[in-house]
Amino acid sequence: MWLVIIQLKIGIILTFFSLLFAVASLAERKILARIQNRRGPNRVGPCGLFQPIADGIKMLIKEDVVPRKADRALHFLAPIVMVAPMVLLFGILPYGGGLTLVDLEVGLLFFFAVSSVSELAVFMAGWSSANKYSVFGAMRAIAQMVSYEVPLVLVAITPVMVAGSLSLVHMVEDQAGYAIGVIPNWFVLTPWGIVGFLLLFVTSLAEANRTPFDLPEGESELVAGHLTEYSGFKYALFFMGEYFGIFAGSGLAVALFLGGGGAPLPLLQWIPPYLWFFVKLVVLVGIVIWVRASLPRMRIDQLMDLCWKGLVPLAFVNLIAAAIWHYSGGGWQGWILAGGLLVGAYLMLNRVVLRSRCSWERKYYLAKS
Amino acid sequence: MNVVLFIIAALILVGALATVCVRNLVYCALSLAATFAALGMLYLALGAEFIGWVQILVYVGAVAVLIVFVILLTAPDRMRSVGPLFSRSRILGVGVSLGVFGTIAYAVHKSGSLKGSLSMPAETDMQSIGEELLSSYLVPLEATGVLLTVALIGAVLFAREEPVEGSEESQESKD
Amino acid sequence: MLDLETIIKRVQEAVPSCRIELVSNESHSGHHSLLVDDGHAVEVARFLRDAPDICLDYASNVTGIDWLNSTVKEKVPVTETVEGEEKVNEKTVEKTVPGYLEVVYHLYSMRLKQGPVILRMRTGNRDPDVHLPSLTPVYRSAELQEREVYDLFGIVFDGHPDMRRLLMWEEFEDHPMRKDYFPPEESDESPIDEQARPKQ
Amino acid sequence: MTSTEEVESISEKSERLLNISMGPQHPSTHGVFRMKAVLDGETVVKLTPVFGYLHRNHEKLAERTSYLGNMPYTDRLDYFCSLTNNWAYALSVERLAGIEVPERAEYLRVITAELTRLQNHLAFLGFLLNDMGVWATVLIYGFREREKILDLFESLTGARMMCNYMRFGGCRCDVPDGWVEEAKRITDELPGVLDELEQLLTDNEIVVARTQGVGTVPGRKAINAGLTGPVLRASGVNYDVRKVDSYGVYDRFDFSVPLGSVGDCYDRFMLRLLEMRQSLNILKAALNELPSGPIINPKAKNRNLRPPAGEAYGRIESPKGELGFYLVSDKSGTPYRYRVRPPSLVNLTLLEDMCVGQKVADVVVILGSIDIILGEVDR
Repeated sequence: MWLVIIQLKIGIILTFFSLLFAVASLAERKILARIQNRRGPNRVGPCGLFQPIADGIKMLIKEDVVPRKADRALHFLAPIVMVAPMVLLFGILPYGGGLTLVDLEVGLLFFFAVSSVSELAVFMAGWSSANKYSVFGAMRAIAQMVSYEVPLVLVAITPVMVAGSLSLVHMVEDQAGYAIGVIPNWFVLTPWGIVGFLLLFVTSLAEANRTPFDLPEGESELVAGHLTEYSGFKYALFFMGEYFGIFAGSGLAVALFLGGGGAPLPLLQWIPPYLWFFVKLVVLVGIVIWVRASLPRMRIDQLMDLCWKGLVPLAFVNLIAAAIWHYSGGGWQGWILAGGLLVGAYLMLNRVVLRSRCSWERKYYLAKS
Repeated sequence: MNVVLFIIAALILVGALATVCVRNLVYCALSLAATFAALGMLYLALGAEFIGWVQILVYVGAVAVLIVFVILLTAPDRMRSVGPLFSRSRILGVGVSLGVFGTIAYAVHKSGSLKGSLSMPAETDMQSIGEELLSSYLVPLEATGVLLTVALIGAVLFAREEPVEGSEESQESKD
Repeated sequence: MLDLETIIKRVQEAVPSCRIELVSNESHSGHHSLLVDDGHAVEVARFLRDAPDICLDYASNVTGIDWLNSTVKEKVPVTETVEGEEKVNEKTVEKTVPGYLEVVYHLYSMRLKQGPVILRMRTGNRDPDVHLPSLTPVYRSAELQEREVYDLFGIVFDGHPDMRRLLMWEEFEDHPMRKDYFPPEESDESPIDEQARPKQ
Repeated sequence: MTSTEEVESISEKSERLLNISMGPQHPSTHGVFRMKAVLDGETVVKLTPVFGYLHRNHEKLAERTSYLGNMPYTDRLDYFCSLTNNWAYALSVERLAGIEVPERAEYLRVITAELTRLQNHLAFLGFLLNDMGVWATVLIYGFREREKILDLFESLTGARMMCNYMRFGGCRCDVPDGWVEEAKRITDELPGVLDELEQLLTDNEIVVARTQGVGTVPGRKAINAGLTGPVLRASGVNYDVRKVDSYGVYDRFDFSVPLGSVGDCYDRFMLRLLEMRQSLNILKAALNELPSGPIINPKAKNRNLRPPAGEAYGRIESPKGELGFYLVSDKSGTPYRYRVRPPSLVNLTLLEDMCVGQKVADVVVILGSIDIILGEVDR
């Protein structure tokens, strides 16, 4: 019986995320198209709704090209190593309402341990392709992922410190309830929470290689980075792995800062928590797509500057701010102290990072003759 | 339970052997990562959840990735070596590892901890690990922190081989 | 803007040993040009660029022209004695003018907003590799255009920092913009075939 | 231009250098352009441009074709700006043969050339931002406006891109009914679009970070290297052939030449935005003042044109820079020598200087900011 329930839960979760992958790949193209003032896919099925199916069939029957000089074994293994850990991550997300699969005591640790394996997959893909662009992309990807893991972990530690546990379920429970009867107790509604949430969002964009941090596969410089030599189903697997990474990252943000499955208003508590969880997750995924349509790509040195000179110090300050908030009792003193600290740190870091940049103001002359 | 342990042990052994013997540098690094992962599994199988995941996070996620990165940076051409799968000095490698293994085995055997049955470790949770770290192991923890900071600063100093001012000057003179 | 005669005078003052002459152009454009001997072309160009009142700091266009050997019919006055009377008759004589290659530089002044002053250099003949001095050390803008002239006309520019073909591939042998160039037969192998062929 | 010293230092470090070939099938080389780059990590150590993948010996073709027959070939040079190519060629032939152009035709030439400049710069903005990785968002907004201008071209000349519109001594056909009103409507709408683009792009933090201080060219060097057009003016050199030569009827319009101060990619990008405003000024005046009269000089001979022997060089300010045609006539029906002075090719002279010391990602942005078209580079 226990096994059946577990199987059922796994089935539901996997189905949901696979469906979400299909929908998101369509939605991404549709949203991108709408933002770009065009129509997007609209040929297959009503309004192009069956496009993912057509894409899937295409990917499956496409020829699998492996370059002659490629390392076949690693070239084959890389997409699997990419997808497998991402699927594992779905296991510990606290959907709430009985859908939570496992409540690991060290859930957060599990999350980072497993997701860090995908770096090896990127390396395997890049190196085995025997293509300079691929190696280059892999190098960028690893440098970027290793660097951004530092602020990511630092930010994720903040709610751990406040909730006093590494378990994601415990963290969601800590955010339950409402202040003054209406405002949810989500961490994002505290000064350190909002900073932490934004930091987490930015760093998980970088971890998932999404715009504006999509340097490893920046198509204008590196053709497609580590994916250059991938086609057909292997490419689809990579694609899926990346989407799953976005879902898992968004899920983590929901669990850590957006109150997991908690309803935003007490009135809406009759809706099951997992639905809330998924709604929040989908909203975050939508924002990720929106960002992709509107921001240019950063350069590698700027990316590293942002990480080591901006995000890491800010994450440390955020840690201190959370401690101050925690010990000041979380009232208006907390807002002033923690908020003031964070704003001051932000302004100072902004100046330090800005210092190395060129001036913003430019003068242009209009010559009459 | 024993079957799982044996599978993990086999994984560790094969991974470790491959790490030493295989000639292709990248394969070595990846087998090392596999060994680390299997080691992590061993901890998990023994009930040490925290240490198991930390092992995977630190060794697979950081150390192995760093090794791989260094390989990418330093030897882009030598990575793809042609020739036999196993290196010519495999006998030496086997000899060295046998020597090391023998020494450790002798030390363990002599320490006497293998005698008698193994007592299952006490149930550890995060709470107690945290409390221990911040109470009885506070000094070692702080010392480790200082050590890591020093290492970080050292690494930064090494990386800043060329002074930044100089490169800016040379860029200006180029114009 | 200084007229060409003044410029010639100034150039001859500055670079005394150089030969420079005016080549007139009868078309409606009235673009007359200066023919410089190749021994002093670089000095002349440098003078034209640096003299403050001439200041031709910008070489707009660099190109070659291929002049084939031509027969020119000239009317030569011949004094003939016909029936005791001396009569000056005009007689047509066919004369062969040897062909040559020519490089033309259109120089402008960006600072003074003047121009163009057209500079020409000529080779003595139409041999496969004829040499002319490169003006790239004076005008960087000639770098790619001189390479193009070398590629298409076969004029080797001495002193050019990077004298390679620009548009045709390295293995190409002829110079297609010469007037006597004819494309090889279609049966000839294209470079792609050559590359595809396994190497012996 | 690599000195031996540099070569030595390169070979010393060659252990960690990476040779990569960008192009000719690279997604952002704007055609079949190729760059052989030597990288030290992410930094460019050496960069050699390779030309000629689109070479079709346009000049040789032209020397075997009649003067008029060449006009459609000029469309294919810079296939984004066929009308300015037409004009430059027509201008050279008119100088060579001494042909006068009626006033209305001059106005039509100005109008079509400025529309061409607008649509070229709109597309340029899109491509540049694409090179920075904006996934075509700006490109498609640029193309939306460009389509309107191409519609105008279509109704005027019958073709959207290969217009083949100008003739020696005038233009091929007169404007259809309502065309001027339509053009006025489009030029009245454009400032709003430009405001929007400016708002979104010029202050965007990543755009600023990616373009400021990247690929800087000082003015003196730009002059010496023969850079022209917006690339030159971004370096602060006041040189616009429209003002200097005032060919056509440009001296009748009140417009100014925007000048940058630093000469980096940001200035080049901003200059295009500012130039579009000036083009709109010209267009507005030209459309309002469009005189009536013939559109082609009735005395001008187009077919079987045999200009007197001699040579002529005519140049105009095309959207990419100074486009010149050098013609030598030997009194026959085909030009004896026909040469295109391509702004795209000459503007690439400094490519290596701009790129060395920058990151790989900057190479793409620098190339994008020069705005080349391979049809013109390789001819």
